[in-house]
Amino acid sequence: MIPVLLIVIPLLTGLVTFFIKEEKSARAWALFATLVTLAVSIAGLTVLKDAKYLTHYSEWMQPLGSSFSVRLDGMGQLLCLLTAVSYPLVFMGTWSSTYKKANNFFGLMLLAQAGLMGVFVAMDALLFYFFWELALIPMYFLCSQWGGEKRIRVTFKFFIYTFVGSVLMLIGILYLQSKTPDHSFSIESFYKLGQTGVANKWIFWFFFIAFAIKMPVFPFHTWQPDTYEQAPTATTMILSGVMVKMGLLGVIRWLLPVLTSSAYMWSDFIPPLALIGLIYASLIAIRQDDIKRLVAYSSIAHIGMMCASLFVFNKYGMQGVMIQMFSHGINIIGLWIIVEIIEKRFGTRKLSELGGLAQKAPAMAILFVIIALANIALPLTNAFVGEFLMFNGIFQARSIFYVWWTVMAGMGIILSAVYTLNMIRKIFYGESNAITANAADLRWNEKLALGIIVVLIFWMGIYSQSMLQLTDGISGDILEKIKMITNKQ
Amino acid sequence: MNALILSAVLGVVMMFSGILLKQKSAIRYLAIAGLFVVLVSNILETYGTVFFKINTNGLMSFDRFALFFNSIVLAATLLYFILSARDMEKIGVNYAEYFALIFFILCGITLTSSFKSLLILFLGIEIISIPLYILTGSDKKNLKSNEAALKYFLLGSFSTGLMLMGIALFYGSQGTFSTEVAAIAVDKPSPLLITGMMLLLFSMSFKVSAAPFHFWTPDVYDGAPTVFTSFMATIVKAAVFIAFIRLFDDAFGSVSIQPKWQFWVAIITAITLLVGNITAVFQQSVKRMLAYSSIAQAGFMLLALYAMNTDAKEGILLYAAAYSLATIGIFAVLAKMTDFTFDGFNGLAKKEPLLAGTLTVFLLSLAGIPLTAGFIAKFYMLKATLLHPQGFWLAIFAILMAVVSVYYYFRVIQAMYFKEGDARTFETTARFRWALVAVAALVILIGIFPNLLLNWFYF
Amino acid sequence: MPINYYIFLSIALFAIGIVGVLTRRNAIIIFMCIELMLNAVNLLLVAFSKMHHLATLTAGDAAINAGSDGQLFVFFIMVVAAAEVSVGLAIIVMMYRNIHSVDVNFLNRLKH
Amino acid sequence: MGITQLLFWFLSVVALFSALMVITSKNPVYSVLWLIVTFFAISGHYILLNAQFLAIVNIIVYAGAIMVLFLFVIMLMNLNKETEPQKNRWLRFAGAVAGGCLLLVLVAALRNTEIKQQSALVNEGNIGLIKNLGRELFTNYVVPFEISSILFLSAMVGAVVIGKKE
Amino acid sequence: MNNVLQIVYLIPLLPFIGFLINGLGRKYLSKSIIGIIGSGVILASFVLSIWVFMEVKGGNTHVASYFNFISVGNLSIPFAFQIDQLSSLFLLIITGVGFLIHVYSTSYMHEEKTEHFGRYFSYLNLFVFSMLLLVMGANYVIMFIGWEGVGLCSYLLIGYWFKKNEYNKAANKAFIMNRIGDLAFLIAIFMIIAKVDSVNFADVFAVAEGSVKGKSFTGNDITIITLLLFVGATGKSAQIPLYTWLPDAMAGPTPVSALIHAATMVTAGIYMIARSNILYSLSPLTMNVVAIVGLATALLAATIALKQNDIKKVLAYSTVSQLGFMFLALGTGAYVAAVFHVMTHAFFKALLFLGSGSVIHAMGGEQDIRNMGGLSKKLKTTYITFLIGCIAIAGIPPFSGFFSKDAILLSAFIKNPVLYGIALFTALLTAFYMFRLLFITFTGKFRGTPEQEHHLHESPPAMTIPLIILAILSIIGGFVGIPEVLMHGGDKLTAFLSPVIAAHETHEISHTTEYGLMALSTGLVLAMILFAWTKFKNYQRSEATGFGKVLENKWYVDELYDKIIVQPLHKLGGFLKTVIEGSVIDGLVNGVGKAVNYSSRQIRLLQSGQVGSYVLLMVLSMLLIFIVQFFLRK
Repeated sequence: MIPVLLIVIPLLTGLVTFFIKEEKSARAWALFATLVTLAVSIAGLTVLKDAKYLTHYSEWMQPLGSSFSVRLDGMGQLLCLLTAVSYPLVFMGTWSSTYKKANNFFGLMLLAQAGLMGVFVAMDALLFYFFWELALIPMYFLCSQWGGEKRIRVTFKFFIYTFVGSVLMLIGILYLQSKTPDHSFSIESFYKLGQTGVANKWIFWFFFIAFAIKMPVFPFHTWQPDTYEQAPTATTMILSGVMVKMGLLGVIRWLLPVLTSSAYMWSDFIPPLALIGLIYASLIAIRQDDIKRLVAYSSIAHIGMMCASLFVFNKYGMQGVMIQMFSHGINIIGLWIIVEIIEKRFGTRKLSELGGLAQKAPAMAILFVIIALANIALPLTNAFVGEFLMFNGIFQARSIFYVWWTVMAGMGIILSAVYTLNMIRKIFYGESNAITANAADLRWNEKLALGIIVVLIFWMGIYSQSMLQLTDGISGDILEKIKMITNKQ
Repeated sequence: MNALILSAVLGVVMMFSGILLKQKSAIRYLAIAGLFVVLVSNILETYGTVFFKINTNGLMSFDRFALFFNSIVLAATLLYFILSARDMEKIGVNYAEYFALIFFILCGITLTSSFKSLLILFLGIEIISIPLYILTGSDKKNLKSNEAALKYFLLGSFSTGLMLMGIALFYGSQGTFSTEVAAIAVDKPSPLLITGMMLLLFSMSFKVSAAPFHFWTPDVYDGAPTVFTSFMATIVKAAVFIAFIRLFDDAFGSVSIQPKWQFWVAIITAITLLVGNITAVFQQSVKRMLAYSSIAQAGFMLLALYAMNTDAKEGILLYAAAYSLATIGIFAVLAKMTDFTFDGFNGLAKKEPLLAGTLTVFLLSLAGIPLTAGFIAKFYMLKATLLHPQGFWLAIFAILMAVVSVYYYFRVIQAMYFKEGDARTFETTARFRWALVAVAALVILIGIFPNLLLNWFYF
Repeated sequence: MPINYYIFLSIALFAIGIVGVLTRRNAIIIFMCIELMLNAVNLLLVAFSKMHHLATLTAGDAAINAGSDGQLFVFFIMVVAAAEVSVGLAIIVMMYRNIHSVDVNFLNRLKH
Repeated sequence: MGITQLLFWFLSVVALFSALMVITSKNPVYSVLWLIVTFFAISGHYILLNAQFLAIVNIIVYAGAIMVLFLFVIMLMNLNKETEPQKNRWLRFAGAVAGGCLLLVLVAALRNTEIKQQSALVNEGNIGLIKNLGRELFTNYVVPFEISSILFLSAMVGAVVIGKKE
Repeated sequence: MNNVLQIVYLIPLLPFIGFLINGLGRKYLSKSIIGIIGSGVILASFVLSIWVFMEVKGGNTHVASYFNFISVGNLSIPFAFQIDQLSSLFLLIITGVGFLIHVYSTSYMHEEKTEHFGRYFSYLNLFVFSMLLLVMGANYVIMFIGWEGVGLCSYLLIGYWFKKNEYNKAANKAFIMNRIGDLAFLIAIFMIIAKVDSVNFADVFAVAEGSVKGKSFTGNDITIITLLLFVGATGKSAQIPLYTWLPDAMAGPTPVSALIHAATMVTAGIYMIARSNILYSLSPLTMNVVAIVGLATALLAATIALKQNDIKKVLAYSTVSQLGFMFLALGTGAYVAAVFHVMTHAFFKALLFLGSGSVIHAMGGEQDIRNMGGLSKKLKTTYITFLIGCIAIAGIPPFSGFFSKDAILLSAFIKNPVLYGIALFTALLTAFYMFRLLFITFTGKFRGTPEQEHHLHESPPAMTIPLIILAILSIIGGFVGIPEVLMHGGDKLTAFLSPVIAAHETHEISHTTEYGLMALSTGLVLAMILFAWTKFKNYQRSEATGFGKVLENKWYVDELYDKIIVQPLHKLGGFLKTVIEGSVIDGLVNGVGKAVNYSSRQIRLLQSGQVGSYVLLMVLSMLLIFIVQFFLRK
């Protein structure tokens, strides 16, 4: 019931939104809808956490061997909560930015939310694929309609890029389905699949590339900075805060337990790739002058860390990724909100043109510094827990190269400090200049959104158990399966 | 049999309606009503009510497959009439005759969907082709139309020659025109038979516009009046496909001979997908782009021929339905456009949001985006191909080409929504708009609940 | 008569027809060459029908009409050919009315 | 070498030669005439194969009706040697080579089929007689026969649509 | 409330509350209230610390565990505080000295705008809070939290005047260099986790002592762990190679420098190693490394300090050098001596910094000693206290510095006379540059501008009283650790810390040698002071030349780092951004699209529009297929 609601509410409200011509009311309606969704998802965490509320199965496309089966496991809970939380934050944070044809904008945003929710709860491969695309299509329209001046080309590249990945995944799904004994797409029968077969070794890549493009992991990332730069910031927030988690979830739920032995086979190869990406992205971020691109590359770096620690197959890495998925989502949305404010107020995103904001807008400065420092995993902030666990996981990896991986990850952490501090310095410190001379401080809605984010940051940073316990079971099961299979070999 | 005879009769009726009825609308309603009757009669036949008990001596068999296909085609034609019949008035004075010809074509389609003898196949193909030559050339003042007609005629009759030679050789080795598998369960097929089979393969490939026999398609589709292009590209093509599959399933389905043609079908499929998709990328006219895209779609349908299993047969019906719906819709909109180039669509979304919206749905369906009928169709094709032991790489190639197709379909969407411009259209009636919305809804409905169709199919 | 002779003869005629289609530019001639191809097929069909007739007779089967279907097929081909000719020539004439030529090389408005 | 063989070889040579003349002769009118000769030769073959009905029909329909129609059209457009367009010789050469190769390939492919020792029954066997064909046509093949009427109808309508002045 | 140890969490909590109040209320509170709150909370926790100290002295230590900070699988990291001799001692130092510095700041920062004043005090409180976390943490992770926390606070305080870009750069430098150290610390923690599945001090040391079944360290593990921890320490405590941030940290307000240098941050490394002395004692290699690095740092810093002209820079380098001494002590196994020196150093270095602050305050922000001179007349109290500080740091009995430094020298001597020699030499340099500073600043005639001259004035009591208190402390502070030879049962400190710091075996040396060493060092130091007096009693400005210049430019170490690390990375980043990202990867991606477009344009041409060519192509492909079919396949 809960998962169905999580999908249906945004879907229907989104469709309704298209017909609300008046901008104010459309925006209000959208915010209201997201708040309802949030309430539902919280209910699923608290009062209605009984299994019978969290699962739903109904017949659908039997001839194809597919069914509408959705379930909220720990990871699903976590990510649905992230989605549900981030949407109101985004709407609040960008409350003051106006769009032409606002109703379409918010409608598409809500449709995308429905898609995301679906991806996070789908327990049927085909259903998963459907929602995967359903989340993508609205993003395409959002970015190419309301984006920057280069939007059409950039968005199209993004779309094609992601589409290539997803069709490859479709082939993979079909192949596996044809191998399942009962020719079904249900996750159970996928989990029952035999691990032998040379093809699996390659099918693995069909899935991984799809997910890697989504995350994105070096070297499949080139769509991402352009898209983040060109897309309307509200969309960028969802893209970077929530959408990238689709890839991670895909790996955790649809790749590791299904093609375990292949994943194990490649597990010496993918972490270095991801970690190279981490350092690569960080170095580029250091040289960025455009805030949006800088944040984009920092996001690539963080994702690289997560992706790497997915393939170390120990609980530290897995749990670290779980909690980091949430933390990264919250933090980066916070960063984007402020970036959006800066761009709107001063009409520039160039670090070189900004400076000295701290005098004029202390509140903004403080909140930004907190969020940015959380983003580089300072203790007692949410990201610290995640990075600590992931880093630990990488260090404890079974591979013989674990020392090198650790060193690379470490370099990444230092570099992240470098570019983040530089960004803070160039935006907020120093003498204020012509552009920033008469800067106004945050508005109440922005303060509210950022305040909530900061509270979340510290809450998770100090009492991380609340999240870790949520995903403890699921990551335990997955690792159990992996261990079982890899030990057999 | 119902559909065959009734459509023939209706053809004659329409012929004379031109003389009897003066207003065009009357003719149109007559045609639509008649077609509806045909459709109903065919559905009745599906459930066992045959009006005309005629012994065809095994030349034809109206089996479930055939009847379902007929229903789909007739339904598609009905939608086609509702959407585009009005546009035929623009072409020429012989309004009634066009309907007559279309009914004759339907009559031929019922033959190609149910033949058991090469003779019927031949007649069917010809009954389809000859009226098409005429419809292609029906815009007599328009040189493009003439040119298209002549090209189509010459190349078409050339391929007919090939087909006849194939049939002759087949007859020589088999001593019969019947396409019963039992007839040729030979362990060692003779060169005579192989040659005949190859010639049949070529001529059928020509008819379904599969590379390298596709050259007529772009020119003809481009030159023909848009309404008739729509008909040609959807219903007729689907019909020929069914004939293609029936032929090679019945006549050449035996294990001893299947590998010989499957190899070539695989290659032809690959080339078709490549040529169709790649060439469409650079087109400037949407109409011509659609012609190439129809080649590309044919490539996808050929996958069914390659796989040739239950999924494939269900899939081809689904594909025929999905593809026809979307393409009819697109051409219906296209016929309302004054300018067929991509730039002609700039900013259509602002002026005609409804047209743009429905057009988007159709394009998404053709591109095979999930939750549209097109996705389910492509999905079936890929599924069938993957079930084939060697199908893996062909499937991957197909899917990558599908990505390319996204490129040119989305060019239209971009033009409509994201480019500034003033797209001009002819005025559209409310009925037309509602019909368009209905078709779009149907496309999405099939996409979300394919069971509506699939539950019928069981072979 | 050995059947091979007939096969080769009609294939030869068929090939000649194809060559004609390839080498001429006059639409009418091309069309005639296609007719030639059809006739080659007819000849082959008749020969085959007689061959099968002979085969059944030698097999001792009294089926008197064995192989007649081939000749009927020829009959149908002629029917179709006649129809095609009527339409084809109509189209060619229409073309001629518009561009005053039957040269297929003038058909080059539609390309690429 | 009986009379049958002689006739066979003679007719074959005539057919091939006249066919070649069809595609080589510059003047379209000659082509038509040569084609008629070819048809006559083929009709001869029919007679040789004792397919009298087809022989007659061939002469009446093809040589009689169709070719006259052709001739009529050509005369109408008054096409002649001068107006006859010529492909440039390389294309012609390419076409000829392609066709020739096709011929060679097919011959090579069909050189030894399993039925090559079989032979066609010449100047006897009466399936080719009108009596038999007629019975066949109106019993077993009545459906296609009726269907072909639809074909004719559509051709007729078509001719009207195309030909009628507006 | 029967036992203060039950409410030990208040000690860090109070400063944190102060931080929140000052941070959030900085716009609304008045300066005086801010000052009172800021200092008050520290005072409160100081009182508590004394209370706690008493309890601990009474012999009952305590580990208070509150909730699970992180727990994954079989690793669970509690959020726990550990109160024992070592931590309680540090609590005293931190809160005590910290309190004085707060009081001092109330008047030193008085010109600041209110909200910045509030910001300043909130930072200070946060600083103390993190330092308290660091020393109270019952496991390495909690310690790490404080560890990074002080790094953050130093970043914030150094960049306090955020309008000056070089200050912000210095702040970044401090943070990043600390991060490098922290990284090593982190990896050490991971290694411990890998071996012990726990990060609690108790468990780790238990395993190290081999008193736990199934779990044990190999010699290598210990060495690697300890080395990594030491790298962490070099970051925080400004040792080679990560020391260059500390002098730049002078950018912050002077009291902050005092806080960083004397009471808090830099002593973290010492504390951490002293805390894990059990591990270190097991790895001789590491010990040697620590000793050598420490000594080298001490010497290097001392040499640099000789030629510095910024009053705070001199003090900064002296700090680095003194820290070097402490590490030498640690390296030679004299943990107690190190802790002892931390304590005494806290007193006199705080004194010196605050003194210099008073001077700068008087000079109206002037920091270059070449523009000072003869201040002794105007700034009596400052002069005297500063003098006391110099004597203390120079190590003249019976001032506190003497005892602690003597203990270090002694342990160095026991370890290896060469070490002792160098250490002694460094000590002499210390005496020299400190008194150079003293004389140039306070003696001779004034070299500044006239208006500076008449602006000169003694600082208000809020500044002088802390000076006086600290002066007294640096005089008497040494007596808690008088060596046995001078007073029987003197060395209270060793006895006190014995539960935490296992007494390492010292092969006793004869009292005569001990006396001899003391006498020697004292004598030489006095000589040095005289030399400095003759050299600088009336100083004329002069440009440094030759080797002097090298020293003045700090051996060009910063430039070196810039060349071999910063620049290459920067260039690499640029290369990746432009070439790899722009051309290679993205070029590849776009290349696919271009290729499709191009082939589209080419294939299109097949569609020539000529019927003839269509037929030809069809026939040719048929021909091809037939040939392949009949003559090539199967």
